[in-house]
Amino acid sequence: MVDDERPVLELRGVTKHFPGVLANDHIDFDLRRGEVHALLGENGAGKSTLMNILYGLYHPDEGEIRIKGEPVRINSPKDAIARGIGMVHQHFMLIPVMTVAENIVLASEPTHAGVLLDYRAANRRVEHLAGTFNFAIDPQARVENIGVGQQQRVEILKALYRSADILILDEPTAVLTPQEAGELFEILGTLTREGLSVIFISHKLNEVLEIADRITVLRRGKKIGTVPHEGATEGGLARMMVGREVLLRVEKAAAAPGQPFLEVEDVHVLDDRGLEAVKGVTFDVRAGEIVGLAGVDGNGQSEVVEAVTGLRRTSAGRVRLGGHDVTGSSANRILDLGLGHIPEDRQRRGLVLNFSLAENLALHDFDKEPNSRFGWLFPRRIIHRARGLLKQFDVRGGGPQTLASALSGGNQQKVVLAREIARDPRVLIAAQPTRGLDVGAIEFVHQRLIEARDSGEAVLLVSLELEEILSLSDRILVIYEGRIVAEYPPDVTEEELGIAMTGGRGREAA
Amino acid sequence: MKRKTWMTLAVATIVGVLAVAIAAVAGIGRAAPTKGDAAVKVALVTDIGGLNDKGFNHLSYVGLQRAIKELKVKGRVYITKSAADRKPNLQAAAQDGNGLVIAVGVLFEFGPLDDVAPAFPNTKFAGVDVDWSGLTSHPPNVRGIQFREQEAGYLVGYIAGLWETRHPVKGKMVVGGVGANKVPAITRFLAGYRAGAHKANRKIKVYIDYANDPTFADQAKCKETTLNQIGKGSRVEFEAAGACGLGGLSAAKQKHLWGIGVDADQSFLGPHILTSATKHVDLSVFDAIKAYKANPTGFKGGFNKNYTVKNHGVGYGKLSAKLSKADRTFITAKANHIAKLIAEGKIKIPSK
Amino acid sequence: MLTAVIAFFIGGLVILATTKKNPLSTYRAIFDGTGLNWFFHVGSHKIGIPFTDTRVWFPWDTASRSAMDLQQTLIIVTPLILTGIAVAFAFRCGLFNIGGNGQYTVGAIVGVQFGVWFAGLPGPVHVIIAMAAATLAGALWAGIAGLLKATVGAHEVITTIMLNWIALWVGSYLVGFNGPMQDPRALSAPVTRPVAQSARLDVFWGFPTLQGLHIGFFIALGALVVYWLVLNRTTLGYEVKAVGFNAEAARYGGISVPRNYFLAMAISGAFAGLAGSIDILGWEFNLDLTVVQSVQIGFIGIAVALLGRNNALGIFFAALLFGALLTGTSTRNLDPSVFKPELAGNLTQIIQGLVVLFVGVDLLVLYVWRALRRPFPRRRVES
Amino acid sequence: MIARAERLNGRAVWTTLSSPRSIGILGIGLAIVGFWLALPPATLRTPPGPVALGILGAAAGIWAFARGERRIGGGAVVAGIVGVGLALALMQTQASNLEGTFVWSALIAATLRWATPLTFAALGGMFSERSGVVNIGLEGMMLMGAFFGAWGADKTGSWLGGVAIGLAGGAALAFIYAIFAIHLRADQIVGGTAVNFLALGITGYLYNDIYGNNGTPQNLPAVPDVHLGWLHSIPPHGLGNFLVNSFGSLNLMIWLSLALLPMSYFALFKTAIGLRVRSVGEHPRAADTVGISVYGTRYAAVTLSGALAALGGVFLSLGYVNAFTENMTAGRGFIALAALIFGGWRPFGAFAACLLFGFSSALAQRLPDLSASESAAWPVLFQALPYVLTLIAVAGIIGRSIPPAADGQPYQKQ
Repeated sequence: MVDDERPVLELRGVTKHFPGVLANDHIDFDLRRGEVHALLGENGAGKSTLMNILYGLYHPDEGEIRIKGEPVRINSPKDAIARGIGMVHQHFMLIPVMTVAENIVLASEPTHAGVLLDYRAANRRVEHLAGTFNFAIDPQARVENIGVGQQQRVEILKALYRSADILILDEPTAVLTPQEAGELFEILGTLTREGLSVIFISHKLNEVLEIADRITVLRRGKKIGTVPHEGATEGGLARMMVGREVLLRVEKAAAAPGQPFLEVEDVHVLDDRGLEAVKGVTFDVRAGEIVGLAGVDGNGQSEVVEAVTGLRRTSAGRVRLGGHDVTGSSANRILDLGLGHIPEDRQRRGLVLNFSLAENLALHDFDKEPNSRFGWLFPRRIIHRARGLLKQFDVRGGGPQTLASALSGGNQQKVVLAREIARDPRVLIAAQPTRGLDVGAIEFVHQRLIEARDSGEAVLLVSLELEEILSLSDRILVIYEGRIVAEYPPDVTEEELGIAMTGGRGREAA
Repeated sequence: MKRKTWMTLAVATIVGVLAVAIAAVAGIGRAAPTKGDAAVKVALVTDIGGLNDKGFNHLSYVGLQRAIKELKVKGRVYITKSAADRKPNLQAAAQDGNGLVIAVGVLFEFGPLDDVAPAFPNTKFAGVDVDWSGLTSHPPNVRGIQFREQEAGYLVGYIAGLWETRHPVKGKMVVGGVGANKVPAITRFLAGYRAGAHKANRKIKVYIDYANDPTFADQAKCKETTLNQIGKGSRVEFEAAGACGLGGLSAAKQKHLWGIGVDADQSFLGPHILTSATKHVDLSVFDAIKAYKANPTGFKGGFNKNYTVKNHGVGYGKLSAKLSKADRTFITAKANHIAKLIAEGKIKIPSK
Repeated sequence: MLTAVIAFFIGGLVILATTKKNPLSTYRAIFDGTGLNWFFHVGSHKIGIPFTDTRVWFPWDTASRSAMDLQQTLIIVTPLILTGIAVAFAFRCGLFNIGGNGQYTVGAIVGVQFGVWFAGLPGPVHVIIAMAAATLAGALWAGIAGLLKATVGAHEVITTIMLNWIALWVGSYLVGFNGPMQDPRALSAPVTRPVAQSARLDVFWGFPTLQGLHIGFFIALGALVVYWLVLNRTTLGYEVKAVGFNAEAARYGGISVPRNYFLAMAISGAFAGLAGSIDILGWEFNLDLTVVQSVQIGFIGIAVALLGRNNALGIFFAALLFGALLTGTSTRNLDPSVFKPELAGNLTQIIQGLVVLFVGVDLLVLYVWRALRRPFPRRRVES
Repeated sequence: MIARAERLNGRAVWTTLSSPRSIGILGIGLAIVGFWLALPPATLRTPPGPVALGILGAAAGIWAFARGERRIGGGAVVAGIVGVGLALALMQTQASNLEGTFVWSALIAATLRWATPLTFAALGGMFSERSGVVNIGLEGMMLMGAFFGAWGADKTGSWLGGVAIGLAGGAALAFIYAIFAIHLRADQIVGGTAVNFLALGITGYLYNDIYGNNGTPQNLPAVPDVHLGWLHSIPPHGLGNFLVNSFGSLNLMIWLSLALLPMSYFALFKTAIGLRVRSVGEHPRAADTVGISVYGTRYAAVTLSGALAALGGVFLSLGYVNAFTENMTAGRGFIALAALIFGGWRPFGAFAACLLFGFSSALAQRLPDLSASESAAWPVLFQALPYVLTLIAVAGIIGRSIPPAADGQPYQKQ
């Protein structure tokens, strides 16, 4: 909110169709110099599409883009960069095996004689640039060896190196702890004081209220409105975003924990690179409770889940499932002993996209009666069973013989849910069960998880969304750098959790 | 989606085949062999390797061409591309109304001729490199054609030995022979070669190696094997290796040493060809056609026709123009003498 | 698929045009040579000529030249179906089996050896023993590649190619001069002993000694049915497909991925090994060095599987197509005055290449075709 | 790198040298030396020396194995046992045969000759795969180079013309492949296989059409050999002799391949363009978002790979045997691909692998000499040696050799 001169960026009537979807419907948007303008909306509201149009990754079907008043065509990221637009993607566009400096200078490298790369100059320039904005960063470090927060700074430096004056941040806090997010906001403050303009994309109301000067809300591809920071409230924004009143807390009865169904004892696990990602984790999950495992992405929670489900070898420790020692058992045996697992990535792991829904629903049980006998499949029985499950879990968009790839994300997740819950497992592990879903689907999933708990299952919920952890869990564990560093009752504050998630148990919050 | 693709696939194949079929409808009644044509029809069935093998498939083709030109016969070639072609080719050749069918290659002996010849008692067959006595059905309408490659090998080995004896390097005398693969004709050439070289001089060291080239066309392998022998001091290189051997001969050229060609007179390759071990497959094919044309019904089978030094079926080719006059006279005289002895059966030559 | 057929016809036409030959008459000549025109000979001709001592199944002339051509085509189609299945089965598990040649060779070697041994056995028993041994040998040979993939993750494309060469040279040793399998009565040629009469497959169409069509053809058709059943009606097929589509999801579902890699490769090799033995027992009867060293069946099997889209019916038609191309372009069938047979052989290879090339993208071509008819051709967003 | 080297002083060096890893490697070395003693020029004919070294190597291996270096330790044990076994086997053969087979200078020259086509193709494959396109069609591109090289030399009457046209032939095929692999996003393995079929057909077709029954002409202009007679005068005499026999008359294209190695290394790892190529192969979307044309880069890399592979083919037809024959590459493209993987997608690593395969091929042509009898059938088995070695190498090294992250994945622009 600096001055009232002409906006640095204007979008007029931008429209974008995808097959079957109107992703952006005549969107108007403008950005002033030195402001943070938040773009708020649910998953699938069209935020990312709009920004990808701006960055030249998509081409609009209709509409106009003006930069500093001048209409422009942006055909590629190259054009966008030339116009001073920089983008920090939600999934970082960094090459893990290369150094920070290499990543930053890529495509506009300093060279000797136009050919040989001048590594020294590259390092120097990066250092200089980092110094200007007060970033502590080692230009010669490999990206795969630095933390997520640092990686994000590399991304910002990449944009700054290309002299961006408009910076787009796509869901930048998704991978950050509250503290790291705070540091990011400070950086954004510095940048806007330097005269940069920031578009901040998010679906989190609180942080939008904290950082943005103005907020534009999108819903189902349409612009709902732009409101200034002053006077905006969480409730009001949520209504704009979802289009109805939202339940901010899930209704549930008090837990009645029974005996421990899942016991994890001093488990150590190596990651893909052979480094120890889980360094001695001990916990249990009892019948009839939901235990939330909170933590910043990459602190070993995926490895814990994989170890428990038999998808990854443990290097030490024990895992017990319903009293059976399943350490080192195959995934198949663990499933047979009564484990349900909603995996964190449904497309990579949860579903065989080229299989029909019926086949997907039989993924664990195709080799058991009544689906098969002596290795002989009975497709009709599989389809018959699938028909019932699809109805029960309200899966829309296809019947038992539809390919899984034809469904929308939410319905795909329902299929996974149906399969895992219908097995009536003793232990249900739900990893990121609502990632990328819209509010309606989220509510559905949450409801089902609570039902599972109430029917006496032991539920382990792993999530990066603190809100989700807080609203569902009966107990909360915090994992940091491969260790469980804290355990909290469900009434803990986000603040406290955040501190624990950065390992700063005894420290004051920044 | 998937299922649909499969269906389209099936339908499309049928449509595709039918489309061609419709195009072919006009050709339904493919012309049967026209009767009443007085011309003598002969067929040549080659073995795997192609007509451009620069070896005996090619030579047999040359023989056929010559017969077509000089004897005014009608000739057709049936090329064998895979083992599955041998029998059908032979059969088709007979069925197409050819009076004489010449099969080229030892492998026709093991099955094809035994099965096909008795089914066409009125057709005459000849098998180059085929041993009639090896045919279990003893068909009277098949004639075997065999070559004593060892005699040709002996002659060129002898020539190589003579040259080495006259030009030893530091008292060492080394010659080499390279075969493409262990097949009978080649082993006979090389066995004769070794014996011939030793006849010239017992002290000569003879290296025999096989390049193990299944295709008879991978010149790199023969060249490598030849270079290996050259590295061991050999200065005359006999390549009993078809097209593969051309690589070996180019090695000899590159190292300024002697090469000896095979089958055809390969002196056209250049003056580095000391001589060639000739095997006149072309002549044998021509002879057979000539005999058949002279008397189609009287063309006899039931025996092997042997091609030897005596009847000029095998021998040695032109000597290199690069040889000194003294060498040439000396070698010619000696070699002709030995050839005469061989023809008279006075020299026993090993075939393995 | 349609696009593939069109593509290779176009490709062929272009090439033919470059040599100024009339492509249509060339294709027609090739088609005539395949023997498929035999089906148009309805109701004509006489019956019972020298080459048929068996029953006449059709009202058509079973002794004509085209009948023989058709027999030859189907004789080639038989192993092509099997190697096509071999490639396709591995494909279904996400593996690319380029080792059909080696597996075929190993099957042929074992088949001929078992056909030579046990000469006294009753026919069917002997045949089954020889085929089973060859099938097992093919499975083991491919299993090496499967095992390496499953344990250390060695890429099957490279290992199967290496195994092809190793099979070639081991085979050359076995049947070559003075090799352990060379026929002691035929020292002049690198060829094995012929298999016993009891091990030979019956010829049901054509004259038995003149390479008539043997019952191995029905074995191949049966293999197609088995292939379909295994893939669609057994838990093994379910597992294999799951691994092939999404190995990570299969693992998550409790399916052992390495085990399926091994099994899929072994089963794939079994089909190719069976192909080798069927050729030996059906018409070759002995194995010679030139065969060992010039096998192409496994490679063509790749084109068959790809063109057939790994589907049983598709494989059948694709095998028919390539088998027909092979016989159609042989010198005995393709009149040299119409088109040079050598060139036609190479043309077949080009067509194979084009088919494989286009098959890989034909879904995309279909997509483009559809997209052209739609106003907004854009991919779905991944939110 | 430099900084790390500086840190490695005194004690650090010693710790490195006495680590189980180094001892294990030492064990392998000892075993190899033990085996080598049985070969010329040492040609030990009695067991003690090689056996002692072999046992020492195996012992070092056990020591390393017990301290956790399982792979290397195990390797040393195996090397020790195999080395002793082979050495003893060699002692059973005739010394003269042995000396005839292991002429080191000739073996080196032969190794280079076998390795050169592989090196060209492997370098080509490296550029393609570093940009994220798996190139299984190297074989076909080599074949195109071989044919068009020969044809071009025939038409233009100069070997330079042949090289240029051969290069263009391979590049053209690669470009077609690139269209399918990049724009049409076909499966790259399938596409590559198609390219191999296609090349076989095209070259065979043209060869038969143009050269018919006679084959390529005898007087094809050849790429010349480079004669380095002066090597002979390097003292001492034995060394000079050895050098001149090894390197004295190698083909110009062999030297070219050796020159291309460091050039490729610099191009890929020290230049801006190399950085961009690698970034496209690692994370195409990241490269795209900074304005690098992913498709353009991949097209260029794949086309370059075709040109380089074609050089390998040109070497075969013009540099080596001076003729073209159908399918003359005979599987070399696949070996090159294996070498590339074995060499960890790096130029010198791939070259080392090519040398290994070249050496085993050269050896395979010579080993039959060891057999006393010419009629024995088993020497043909040596032909399988390069392939067996490749199989073992690929099986042993894989999983430790990490491909570019996006290798084989078509990139879809948004």
